[in-house]
Amino acid sequence: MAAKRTVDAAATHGLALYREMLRVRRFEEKCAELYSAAKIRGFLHLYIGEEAVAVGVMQALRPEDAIVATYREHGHALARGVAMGPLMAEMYGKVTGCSRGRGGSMHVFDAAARLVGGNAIVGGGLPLAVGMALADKLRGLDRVTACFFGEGAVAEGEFHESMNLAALWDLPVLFCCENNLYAMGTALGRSESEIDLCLKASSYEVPAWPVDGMDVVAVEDAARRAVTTVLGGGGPIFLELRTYRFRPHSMYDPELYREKAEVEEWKLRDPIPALAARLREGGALPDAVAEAMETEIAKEIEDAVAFAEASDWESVDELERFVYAEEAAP
Amino acid sequence: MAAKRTVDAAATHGLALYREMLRVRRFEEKCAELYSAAKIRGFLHLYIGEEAVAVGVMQALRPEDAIVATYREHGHALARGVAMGPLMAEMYGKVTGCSRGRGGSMHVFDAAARLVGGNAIVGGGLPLAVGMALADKLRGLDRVTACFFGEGAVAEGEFHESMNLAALWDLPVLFCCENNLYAMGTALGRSESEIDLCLKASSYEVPAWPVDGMDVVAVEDAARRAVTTVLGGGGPIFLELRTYRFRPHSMYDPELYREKAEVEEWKLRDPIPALAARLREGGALPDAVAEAMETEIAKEIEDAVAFAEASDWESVDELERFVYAEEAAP
Amino acid sequence: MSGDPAPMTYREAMRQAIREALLRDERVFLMGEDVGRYGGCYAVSKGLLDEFGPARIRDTPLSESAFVGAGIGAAVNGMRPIVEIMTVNFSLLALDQILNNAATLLHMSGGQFPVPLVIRMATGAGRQVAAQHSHSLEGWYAHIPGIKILAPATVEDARCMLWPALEDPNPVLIFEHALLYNSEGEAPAEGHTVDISRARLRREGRDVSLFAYGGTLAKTLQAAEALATDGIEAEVVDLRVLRPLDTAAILASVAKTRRAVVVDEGWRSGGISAEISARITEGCFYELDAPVARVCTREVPIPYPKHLEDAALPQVPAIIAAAREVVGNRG
Amino acid sequence: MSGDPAPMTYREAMRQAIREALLRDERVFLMGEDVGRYGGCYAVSKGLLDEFGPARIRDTPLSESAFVGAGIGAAVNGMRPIVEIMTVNFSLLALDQILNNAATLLHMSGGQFPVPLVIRMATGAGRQVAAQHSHSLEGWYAHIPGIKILAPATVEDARCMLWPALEDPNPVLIFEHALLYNSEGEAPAEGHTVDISRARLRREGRDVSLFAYGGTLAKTLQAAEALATDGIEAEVVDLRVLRPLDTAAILASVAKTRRAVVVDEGWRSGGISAEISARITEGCFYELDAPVARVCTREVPIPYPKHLEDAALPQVPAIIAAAREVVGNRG
Ligand SMILES: Cc1ncc(C[n+]2csc(CCOP(=O)(O)OP(=O)(O)O)c2C)c(N)n1
Ligand SMILES: Cc1ncc(C[n+]2csc(CCOP(=O)(O)OP(=O)(O)O)c2C)c(N)n1
Ligand SMILES: [Mg+2]
Ligand SMILES: [Mg+2]
Repeated sequence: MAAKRTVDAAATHGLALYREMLRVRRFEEKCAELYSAAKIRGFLHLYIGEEAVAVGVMQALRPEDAIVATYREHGHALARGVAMGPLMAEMYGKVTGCSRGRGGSMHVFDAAARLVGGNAIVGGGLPLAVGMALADKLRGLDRVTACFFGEGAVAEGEFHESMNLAALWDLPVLFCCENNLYAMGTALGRSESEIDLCLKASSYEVPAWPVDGMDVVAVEDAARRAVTTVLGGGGPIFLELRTYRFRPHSMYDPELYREKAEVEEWKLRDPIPALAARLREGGALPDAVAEAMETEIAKEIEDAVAFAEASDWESVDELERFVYAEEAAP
Repeated sequence: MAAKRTVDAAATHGLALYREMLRVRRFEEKCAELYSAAKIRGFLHLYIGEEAVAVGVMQALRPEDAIVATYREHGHALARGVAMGPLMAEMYGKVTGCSRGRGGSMHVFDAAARLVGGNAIVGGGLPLAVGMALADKLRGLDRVTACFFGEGAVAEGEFHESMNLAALWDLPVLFCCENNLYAMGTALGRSESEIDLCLKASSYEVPAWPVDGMDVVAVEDAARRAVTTVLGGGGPIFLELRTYRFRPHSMYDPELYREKAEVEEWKLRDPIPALAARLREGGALPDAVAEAMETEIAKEIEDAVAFAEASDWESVDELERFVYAEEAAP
Repeated sequence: MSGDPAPMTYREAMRQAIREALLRDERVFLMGEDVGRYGGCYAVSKGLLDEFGPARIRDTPLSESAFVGAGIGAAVNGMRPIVEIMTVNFSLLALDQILNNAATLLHMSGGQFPVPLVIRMATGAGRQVAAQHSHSLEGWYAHIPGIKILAPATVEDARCMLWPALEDPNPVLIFEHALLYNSEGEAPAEGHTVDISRARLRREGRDVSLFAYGGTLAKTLQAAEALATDGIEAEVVDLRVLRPLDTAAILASVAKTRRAVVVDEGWRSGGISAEISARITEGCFYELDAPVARVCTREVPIPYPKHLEDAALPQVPAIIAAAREVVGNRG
Repeated sequence: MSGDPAPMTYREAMRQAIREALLRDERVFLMGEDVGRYGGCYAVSKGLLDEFGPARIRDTPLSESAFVGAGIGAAVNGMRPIVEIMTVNFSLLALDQILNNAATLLHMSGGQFPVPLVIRMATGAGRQVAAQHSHSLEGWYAHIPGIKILAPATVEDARCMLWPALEDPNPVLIFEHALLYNSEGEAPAEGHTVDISRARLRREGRDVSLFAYGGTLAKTLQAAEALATDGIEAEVVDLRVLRPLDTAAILASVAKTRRAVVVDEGWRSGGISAEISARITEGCFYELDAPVARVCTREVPIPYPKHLEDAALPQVPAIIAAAREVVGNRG
């Protein structure tokens, strides 16, 4: 009985993981479409291929924990529980968007989800995350700040300074390095003299674990262990999440810097079909369930688009609102 | 006969090292005096205690090599061959100074010596040195750029970025980290989560050797080996030169952050008496020679002071000269 | 900390202001290079480590970008950090954090994330510390929307601006001219506050308005005294807050005197002196009897020798000359 | 590369300029993020890696401070680097190197170490890329003595400014407005040069002088056309070089028209628009028939949605309105 329940629980959880990744994938596929239709403008950086990372890590975080991310953060927002309507409205730039429409794709913020952005300066979120963790430590709050960044950010001075500060002060930061092997068109080996990123973390005495970022279960496991360690007061942990982006860097990228074959090979490790296969093997993902899920998600996306479409633009009169705060800070 | 000559050569070289260190020491003692007499103003950072580092490294450099240093660079300038008169005039701010008097203690430049400053932004010289080495490499010139910086600079992002760039591009940079254990009042252990600096260098795949920076012979040996490696195209080398400053950080420092006893203990390892003892042991430093040397150096300093005193101030009319270059760059 | 007004140095006033803030609000902490064991590079925080301990008087490594960014994060997450950057010269290393995060997070997030942060730094030349240590960039920082810029020139302001800056929900940068730390004055009784949104009239006059702040206020007051012996009554306005500028106070003074001189230790081109000139032109062009004059720092990296440094910086005789010239041009 | 004048895009003009420089002087190399394999984030350097190889078309890691500093060092040591910072938004990370090294080394060393370096970067808003990617800071950079600032607004300038910038022994920053890359125009025949110390009259007029540069030139010319249908003949001066400003050209135009409007995509307070206003006041106050007007970007982090971004930036109707207002105020 007990064993059965555990299996059920695992299956249920597996399904939930699958569902989350699928939501992110379908949402972004829709975004790409909407970009072509000029409903979404500016820069659009898709996370397609990397969903297991955000979805896996988020499992380990509690509502009181905080998240700092990059311009490639739709997956993080969705997996963290930002509702799809306000997220899509943000992509459109509508006032109902989670950043009031002002941020767009690169600046998704949500105070309720403790998502402190969407940061479009590579490396710019790292010191911020360190400071959030410092505040938690000073306030005696048992909370973690998860900071996502690409492997390209590792070359920036801010990475170095932030790792050192977090380690020196034993701060509860979970550094989540999304190593998708490229920073725009620059392969890791052309930007780092030492490409073993975990080794870099060690030079700050920060424990570092490489993780298969195409396996959502592995990511979740690692993140859970890491969060436990971090909450135990052991200071920061560095996770190298090995993944790959299937799409161009942004909508403008002609992808001159990598071979199609390389992309195709990585697609064989697509985290979504991979998990689907495992679930099916265990009988946890009958076709009917999978289809129902697709339908549900399609509906959710459709609703989100409808919500965004129906929403208002922020009034031009409000342009200067929030340059400065209107009231005392909480 | 051959053995005797070698011993002689070694003794002669030992004496030269001793003499160089003594010149730096006496010069700076004079500077401290002149600071009290308000002849020298602004910030004055003395190198006293660390002389073996600059003197030792300079032995390994050839005239075509270049040097980038910090605001604590009198020793580097002297050991590199900057004449004491223009150096002292620079301390005074006279137009005959090696930087025309404009730089003062922190900004000693000398094109002939290929000394590209005195840089007073901690870490600010590192990218510069990388670029100088890049130019040498691109021009096919077999030259080294030696870059001196304190262990405090290791925490700066520019250290990280510069190490990576130099290593990634196999540039001929000799990174000379003067680890005197303090950055102003901040002990290494309070600024670095990992205090083994060589380990940090390794995370860029840069070979790193700790060196006893109180032993000028050890420094020279290490620097010679390092320069040979660097010139062989092996990319940069990182030397951690373990040393100590006997004086306050600058003339303003009340030294609240370290125990007198610690300073006294390090003074027992003063590189100058240490070398003197070794030379005396081998009979290479009879009292008469030592005294003659002191007299000579005193005379050199006296002449330098007289030169500085007799020199003119730059005309105020020239204030705006060299904001922009007057002629095409060479 | 005493309840009575008391004579003290600017340094002491700043220290008392920090101490008061630490006592009043447990969310406040001080963080920066050598603020603790060393006692602060200008001895402002001397003694505070012993009183408040290393968690609240926090020495940082040499990592300007990270610890300023950490101040931003801590402010976002419920604390009230006072970040000290030793001097403005090193603040360039943290400028990305200041502009792209501190100044931007609130607006870009649609009002969700205020950044109640104070950043203090020493500024200014005059101590023969040469080109890389003599910048006066506070007026330049005032270009950035989303931050506020204060420049206390008096002991009173040094003592009284910090608390309202901490109460302000926005990032506030306080620039302390390094030559002022030893200056003496009367600090008001405890509990006294100053309005950090207003300029302050330091001397009334009718013939010409002299605008100054921070390091140039004392020189400007001296110039005004000298002008008075000549029968020229100069009004001296201490700008105090460089962003947002107190345009009303500036225009009110010029409307009265019809003449203006701006005194600024920043470089001339594109300095805050230009903005003040432009605002005066825009606000009371038809009342002006003469073009607005500027006395600024010469456009050079500041050289080490005293005579050259003096020649580079705005000095009393130049202020007097500019005022005379402006006044001479009577319609 | 052809010897004849030819129609091309601004992007192509810039690429040809870089290519020409690489061919003419073996000391020249291009370095920056994704200039090589990616082809440049605005495709400016596409194809150059194949032609010149990775030593001269040098991809860098994401390390703005180090590779800009490396450009400075390489310039000091005999090379002629062209450093590309993807966009001005990331240049803040390199500002310490630009101000404390590039702009300062020559003066501080008493004339010993010139820094013959060119730094190129894209600038400006208008593409809905929001607060952190929409800065226009070229006017702000113009505050710094020791550097020169160019802002090519035309295909001709994009094609012809780089070579003289490389020949200049000083650090020259070239700001390319991102919206211009697709613009088309006629590039002159090879060998043609432009004077990088002078502003350029783009339209003659007698009633009002409109000053613009880079991203605002086209809008300002449009506004001038519209004004002409109203009988107002606006003169349009393309500043082109923001430091050192061509004050003579500015004053000459205003002396003629007696009225001026500055159009600048930078934020208003403390922008280069203020400096131009102040110089006009200082240089021809008594010739002015109306206060100098400014049309600038609203003082906000630029928001993502088009209607808000448009509202934040200087637009043709605002330029027309400002010019009308200034002209309306006839003595
Ligand atoms: C400081 C800075 N420099 C350059 C850029 C332009 N840029 C945006 S994303 C990017 C690549 C970042 O790569 P990585 O950190 O690996 O993240 P990924 O896009 O692969 O998720 C670059 C160069 C930037 N946004 N910020
Ligand atoms: C970027 C920067 N931050 C702060 C300072 C102020 N400062 C000058 S020297 C110094 C300590 C540097 O220590 P270290 O690098 O170990 O060199 P040392 O003085 O021990 O030779 C500090 C904090 C500075 N000059 N530059
Ligand atoms: Mg990447
Ligand atoms: Mg040290």
